[in-house]
Amino acid sequence: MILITHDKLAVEDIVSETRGNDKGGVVTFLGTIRDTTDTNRVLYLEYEAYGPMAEKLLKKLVAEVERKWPGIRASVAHRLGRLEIGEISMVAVVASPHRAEAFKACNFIVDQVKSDVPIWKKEVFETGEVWVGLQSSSD
Amino acid sequence: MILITHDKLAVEDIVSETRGNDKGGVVTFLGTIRDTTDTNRVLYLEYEAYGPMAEKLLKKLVAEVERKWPGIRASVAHRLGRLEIGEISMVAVVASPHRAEAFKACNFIVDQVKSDVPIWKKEVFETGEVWVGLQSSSD
Amino acid sequence: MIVTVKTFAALREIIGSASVAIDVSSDASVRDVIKAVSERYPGIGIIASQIIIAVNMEYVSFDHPVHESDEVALIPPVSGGSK
Amino acid sequence: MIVTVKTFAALREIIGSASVAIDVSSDASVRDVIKAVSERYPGIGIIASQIIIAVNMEYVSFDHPVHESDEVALIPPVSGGSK
Repeated sequence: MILITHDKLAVEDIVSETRGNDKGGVVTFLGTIRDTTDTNRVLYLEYEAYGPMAEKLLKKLVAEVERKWPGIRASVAHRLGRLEIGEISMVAVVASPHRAEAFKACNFIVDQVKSDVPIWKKEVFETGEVWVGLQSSSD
Repeated sequence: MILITHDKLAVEDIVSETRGNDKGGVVTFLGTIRDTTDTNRVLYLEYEAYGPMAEKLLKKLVAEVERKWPGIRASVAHRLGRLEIGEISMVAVVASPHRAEAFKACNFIVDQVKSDVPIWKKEVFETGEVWVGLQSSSD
Repeated sequence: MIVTVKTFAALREIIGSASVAIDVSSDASVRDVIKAVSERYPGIGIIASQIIIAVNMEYVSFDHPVHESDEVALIPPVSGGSK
Repeated sequence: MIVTVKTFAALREIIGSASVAIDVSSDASVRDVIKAVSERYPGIGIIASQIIIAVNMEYVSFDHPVHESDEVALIPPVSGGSK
């Protein structure tokens, strides 16, 4: 399953939907909001997406993973809007008959989401804010 | 934290205890009971441990992981007794400032638990039962 | 022709709108769209060089043609997921 | 001397008890304990060659000495965790 939502991510439900009695290993990744970036104290984060395209790419990614590692079932969910420190921004779940592949496939999903999917993150600090990934003239 | 128990494993609680606002990535592994081994239909499993030594080795393992990957926090829990199909036999959680290390450390824990810790699993089939890991004269 | 272009994140904030109508020639490519947006909104400055474009929800090269009915989106560097 | 030996899993089932008292010489090693258990419980058969021993909750080599007060455990191949 894939999900892009402004609501809190229901981790247990996503894991339950992905698991199965033929899969002995389940690897779950949670991305959570850290209280600092480098040494800057974070107040909160804002996530924004090009919704329909992000959904399309996540579906494609899950299909690719399930084809690359046969027997696997995968899910990805990403939250949008304002997220507070400690909240969960993304969930990736891979259920697999074999655990080594579950780790690889879940890591692959997380890498791809970060590099490919049109979702943006703004970090808001006490002293200002920054859209992550954008290079400024001072970089 | 480490835990060896006959009770159901409370995954959410173990994850919550391991997370922290300074850790941006949390990788969780669930080992679950499969309905088949090779092509044999499994009825249920029995787990048994040398409890005090298993606890000692799990504590040592968590300490080793936290030393090997600084900044990481890790937890391992293993259930004992009779487990039905689909139930969770083990939980390993790694929370880390950096996600690549979280996957590596969690995979490492799962490998070590399987190879080192005095816990045993008996698979019960319709046609008989077997202690996993033991080589029979027919192997 | 008039092409409606979606904007996101830093780009949306600077431009002040989630979509803008841009006038380009009927044989315009993706490169021409980025150029026209940069000229109209000089404030996007250095961001312009970091944009890629999706046409009908596919990433395309700068030479890709653009048509009036296309869904065109300006994609600044993405940063979803987790570090 | 009498050494009390813990047994687990397949070994416990065949021996029919979670611990057995074994009589070995006072300079016995881990190897001697396994030998004595194998002689008293021939039913453990091929499992004997797969056993390792923990003394006071540490895995030790077959040459490791055993004392009367030690906590000695016969460890058949472990299989916890997940495949």
